[in-house]
Amino acid sequence: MPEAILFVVLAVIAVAAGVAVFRTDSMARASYALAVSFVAVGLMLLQFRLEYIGVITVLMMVMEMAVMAIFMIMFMGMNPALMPMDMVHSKKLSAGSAIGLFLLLTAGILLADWPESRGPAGGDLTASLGEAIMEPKMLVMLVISPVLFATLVSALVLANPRGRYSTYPLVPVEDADDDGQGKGQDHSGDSAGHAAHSAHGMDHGAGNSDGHGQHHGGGGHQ
Amino acid sequence: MTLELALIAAAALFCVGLYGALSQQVVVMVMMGLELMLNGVILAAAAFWWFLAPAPDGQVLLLVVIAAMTVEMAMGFAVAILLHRSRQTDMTEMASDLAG
Amino acid sequence: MTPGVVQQLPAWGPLVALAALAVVALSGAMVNGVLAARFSGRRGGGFAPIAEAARLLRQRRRSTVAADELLRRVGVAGLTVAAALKVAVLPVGAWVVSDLAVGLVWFNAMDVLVWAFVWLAGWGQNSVFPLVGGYRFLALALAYELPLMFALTAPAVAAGSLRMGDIVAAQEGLWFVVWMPVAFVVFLAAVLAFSLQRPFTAPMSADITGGVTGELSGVDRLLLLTGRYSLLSAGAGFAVALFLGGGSGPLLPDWLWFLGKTVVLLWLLVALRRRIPQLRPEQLMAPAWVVGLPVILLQVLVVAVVTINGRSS
Amino acid sequence: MSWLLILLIGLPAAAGAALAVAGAKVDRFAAVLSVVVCALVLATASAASALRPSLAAPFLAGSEFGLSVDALSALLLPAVAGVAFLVLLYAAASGIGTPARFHGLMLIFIASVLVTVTATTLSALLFAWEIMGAASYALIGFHWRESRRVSSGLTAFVATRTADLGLYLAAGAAMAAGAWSRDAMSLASLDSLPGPWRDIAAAGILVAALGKAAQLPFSFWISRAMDGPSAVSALLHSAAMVAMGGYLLLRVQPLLAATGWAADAAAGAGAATAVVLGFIAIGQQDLKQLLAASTAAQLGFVVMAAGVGDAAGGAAHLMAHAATKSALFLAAGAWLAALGTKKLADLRGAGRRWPLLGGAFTVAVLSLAGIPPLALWATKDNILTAAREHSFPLYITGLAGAVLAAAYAAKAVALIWKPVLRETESGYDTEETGSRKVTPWQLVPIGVLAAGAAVSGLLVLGTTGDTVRGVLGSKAESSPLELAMSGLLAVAVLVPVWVLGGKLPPLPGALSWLHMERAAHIVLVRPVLATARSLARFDDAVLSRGVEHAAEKVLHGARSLDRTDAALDHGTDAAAAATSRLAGRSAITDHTIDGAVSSLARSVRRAGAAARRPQTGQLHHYYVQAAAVIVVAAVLLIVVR
Repeated sequence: MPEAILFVVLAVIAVAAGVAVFRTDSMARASYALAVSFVAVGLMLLQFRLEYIGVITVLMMVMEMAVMAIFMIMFMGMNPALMPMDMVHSKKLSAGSAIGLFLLLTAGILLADWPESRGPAGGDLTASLGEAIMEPKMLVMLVISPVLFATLVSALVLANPRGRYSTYPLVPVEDADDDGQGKGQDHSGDSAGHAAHSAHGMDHGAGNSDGHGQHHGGGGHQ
Repeated sequence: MTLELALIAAAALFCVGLYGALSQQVVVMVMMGLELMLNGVILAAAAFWWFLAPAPDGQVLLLVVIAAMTVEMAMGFAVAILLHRSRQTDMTEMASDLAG
Repeated sequence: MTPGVVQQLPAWGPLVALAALAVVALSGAMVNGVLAARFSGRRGGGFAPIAEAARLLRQRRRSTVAADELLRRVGVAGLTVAAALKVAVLPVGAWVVSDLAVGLVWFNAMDVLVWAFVWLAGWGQNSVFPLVGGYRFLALALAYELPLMFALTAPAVAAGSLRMGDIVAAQEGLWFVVWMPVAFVVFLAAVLAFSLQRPFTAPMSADITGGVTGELSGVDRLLLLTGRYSLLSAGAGFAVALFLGGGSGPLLPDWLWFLGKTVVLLWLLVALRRRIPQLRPEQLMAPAWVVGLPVILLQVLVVAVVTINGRSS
Repeated sequence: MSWLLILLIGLPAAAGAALAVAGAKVDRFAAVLSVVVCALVLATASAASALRPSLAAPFLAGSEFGLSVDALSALLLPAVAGVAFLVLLYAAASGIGTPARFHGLMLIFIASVLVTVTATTLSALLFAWEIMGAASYALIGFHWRESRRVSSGLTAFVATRTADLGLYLAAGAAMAAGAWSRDAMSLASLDSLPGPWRDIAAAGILVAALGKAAQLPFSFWISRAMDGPSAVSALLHSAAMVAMGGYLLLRVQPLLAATGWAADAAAGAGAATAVVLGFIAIGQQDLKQLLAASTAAQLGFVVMAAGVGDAAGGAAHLMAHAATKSALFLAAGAWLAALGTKKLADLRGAGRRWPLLGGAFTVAVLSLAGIPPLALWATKDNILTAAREHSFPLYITGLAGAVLAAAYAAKAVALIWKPVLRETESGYDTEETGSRKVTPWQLVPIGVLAAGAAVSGLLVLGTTGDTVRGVLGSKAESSPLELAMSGLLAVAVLVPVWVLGGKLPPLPGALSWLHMERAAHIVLVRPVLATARSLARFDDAVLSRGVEHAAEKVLHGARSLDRTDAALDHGTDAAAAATSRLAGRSAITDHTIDGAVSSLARSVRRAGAAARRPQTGQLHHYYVQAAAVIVVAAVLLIVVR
């Protein structure tokens, strides 16, 4: 019984967090609400004894949302916490089709005649997952791996403005452009070239070794 | 903890995600909707696995779903960045090259 | 007790584990205080962290305009929580709070939570520099996480299990640090990174007026600093369990050996990180991926070959 | 002893990979390193052929990664390693623009060839075969700044790749027949495959081997492959890549024999290539092109040997030809570097200018011509003897090939010793700027190889010949009469051609290799491209445009309906007016008909517009449509079920 209660609570959290993703104005809250939803589902998977999959879901999705939050804020270009926004279209159609589909699915779930279970899961499920992907289901992994590799390459090609021809160290394009346009009178400033930038940064690194390296030394500026 | 309960939770997640994917204008928000839908798929697959056929290799399907999510995220971000760089926009309305 | 088999603690286990974590973390902070005092020519300093904690507890909490209080509190408190959750799967000698079958992945997942919490702490303050600090941590995290994952793979491959108890048991004959030194070093570097210690202090460095700690005061600040030391202690504990043979040692009981090793390693880390200069966030990415990744992959390859040969013969 | 094999293959592979990765940074000592590595490889190969190590590691379910040195590979290994060493020595002596990349690729290539030679399973062979093909592409197109060379590399790669598909077919057949048994893909047990699988495997391997060995109808790629550096040609077309095609057939000779037809096909293809490519060689005006054609022709004898079951003769011919042809290619390369030309006419007198080089070249050419007592004379005759025991027409064809060999060899050497004419100099430096120098270190490898070309006939003659035949299990041995006759025949052809100074009548089509490349383009490449284009057009014109057209048609129809309606309307109006004049109350009827017709027109027009509406280009609209389709499909599935 406590298991069932925990399950219901987690399910409610997962769905509520999912709803919150599209209700909140704050990009950060939206991303992390999604992360919460995933964590709840991950914990539900733990209840199904899918330990590896559950923990891996938590791991991957929190990581993904941490990165997603950056993109959200980068693309929105403002702090929506201060500026409520409503960037939606065809709201009625969407809500209608979502609710309709939900009713349809629920009806199907409740009315369907589910088959009997083939018995409880047994043994070390993590180890058997490992054996499954290395033996009978190896083909699946063999297919996934080139797909992931292709994704890696094509995502980089799409996203990287430099294209393939750039050498290490990677000089940010913006810096190069700024130098090219001779925009910077202030070459000690931020728009200076990479080399000047590094030297500048090194000073910070050296100068800062005492002030905030140890934080019990006093609250400094408070 | 029954199959129906888990499936309804999964359906709810899926439909919330569907609403998001349909209604949001910003590419990244659309992707979040898709993620939520896949979240529902993971839950449903896990529930089927646990309640109907807990064979060890059924877990592989879940790995595949997670891999699909990864691919979706990577390509989505890449396309979003490309869109942003070439058109200074992040709205799906501005990318209607497929209009007939 | 059969060596290597760990038993789960009863219900009061989590409390004991938390207390142990707190004591170990405090010892680390105290050592740091002593070293700091010696560095500036004073004596003592061992109780500086306690004094500082008392000062912060009395201090009034300050907040910025339109701060996202919820996210800030989650982020600030989260670091300690993540450390505690890590410790939950850590076998201390023969005892463990929860011997999860995928303890190692759990550790990794909790480590990723740190990404979220540090960023949330930075974002929640609604101020530029803390946010920059949060971004800097993500930049560091992207760089260190992949090598860390492969460093964790090495002991798991050698033990043939993701369960912490099995990994400790697999070191019965030979500590993993002996034949996976690269993984050990990478792991320690990652420990310093996820507990925001130097050389990875860019998210809270002075050039952005304290970064994620910039607008924190009172209890919030105390929690964040506690979180750093808790994470460092938990990291040291995992280093002992993964590479230094866990609680194995002569004469003394297992748990004492374990705590002893952890504390010594923690002190070493505290002393070590005072001697390293700070890295700028963008300086880490290229070396970590261009040098670190191939090296750790080679390490994993060596471990895999040795393990498979050992198993088949 | 498997460490010997690991060393043999790992050494060049590791050194090659390191050089290729490190790139320009290690240019200074790349050449030295690669020569040293190759010397070590030669030593290891010799040790391996004495100790016969073998190695097997689990690789795929149903097939392990097996390497071993058996009688055949023990013979070939030192030859391959030796030629590779001498060629790299030559390359190091002559220098090349980017040595690290060149030597790195060469070493990787050599490693893959060594794996090919020692492979015992199809999976290991495939692995090496692929790396060999890729490395050959990179080597032929080595000077990648000239797009013609890159496209030559591509031509060679695509042609051999097309043939390589046969190897995959064979692997698939072996896998299917062996049904995951442990040694299903072992090369030695292919002949015991059941029923049709054996024929499929034989056909696949035959195609792959004919492709690599540049036999008909794949021969054209070897002409384009001449765009690679001379050292590359010397290695690829003597001891390594092309030879591997023949070697593979020798290795699976039991399989060919077991099917029956495959052996005959191989023998026929080999004999045909020997003759046709012999004619093509005679027609060439360019030394390297002549050598290329003669390579394919000579490999024809090896393929023929595999077809008639003469493994000893084939292997001996392969080795003798490797020494001969690499000497010739290196000499051609030396002249190209010194004089800047490889046109036969412009090389007039080159032998007088560098007598040692000319002497070595001449020895190798005489071997190529089959002049006693040089190597190819003996080895070729051994194959011809075996062919005669097999079928007489085959023997006659082979003999014709031998006569042609004497002719093209004579043509290659004819002008070398003539005095330089005044206009000869004008042909220099037409292809690259010559240095006018040949260094001693370039001469040494050529001399050694020419010596090899002179003496390797011993592999089929006398007591050594008996030993070789003994270990390889073939019986054919030429009688002294046969040997004498073919020697006389060769001399009889050689002398007049030499004296005539290579003034042979031009052969129609020979210069352009019988347009084989164009034929391949017409038969294969163009149809594929055309199909792709027409599929693309089909997509544009039908699949995508169809929807638009349908919408337009509907609109059009709606408009014409509208017009019809207007006319009808008009008529009705007139009628109604007339009627109302007659009976004043028919206006209601008129209105009803009019309304019905125009509402029909309106709805058709709306339907037409609606047909285009789903194509909004909006992501979320597509999502809705996809979701709707899935729901409908699911409902349909449930209902139908």
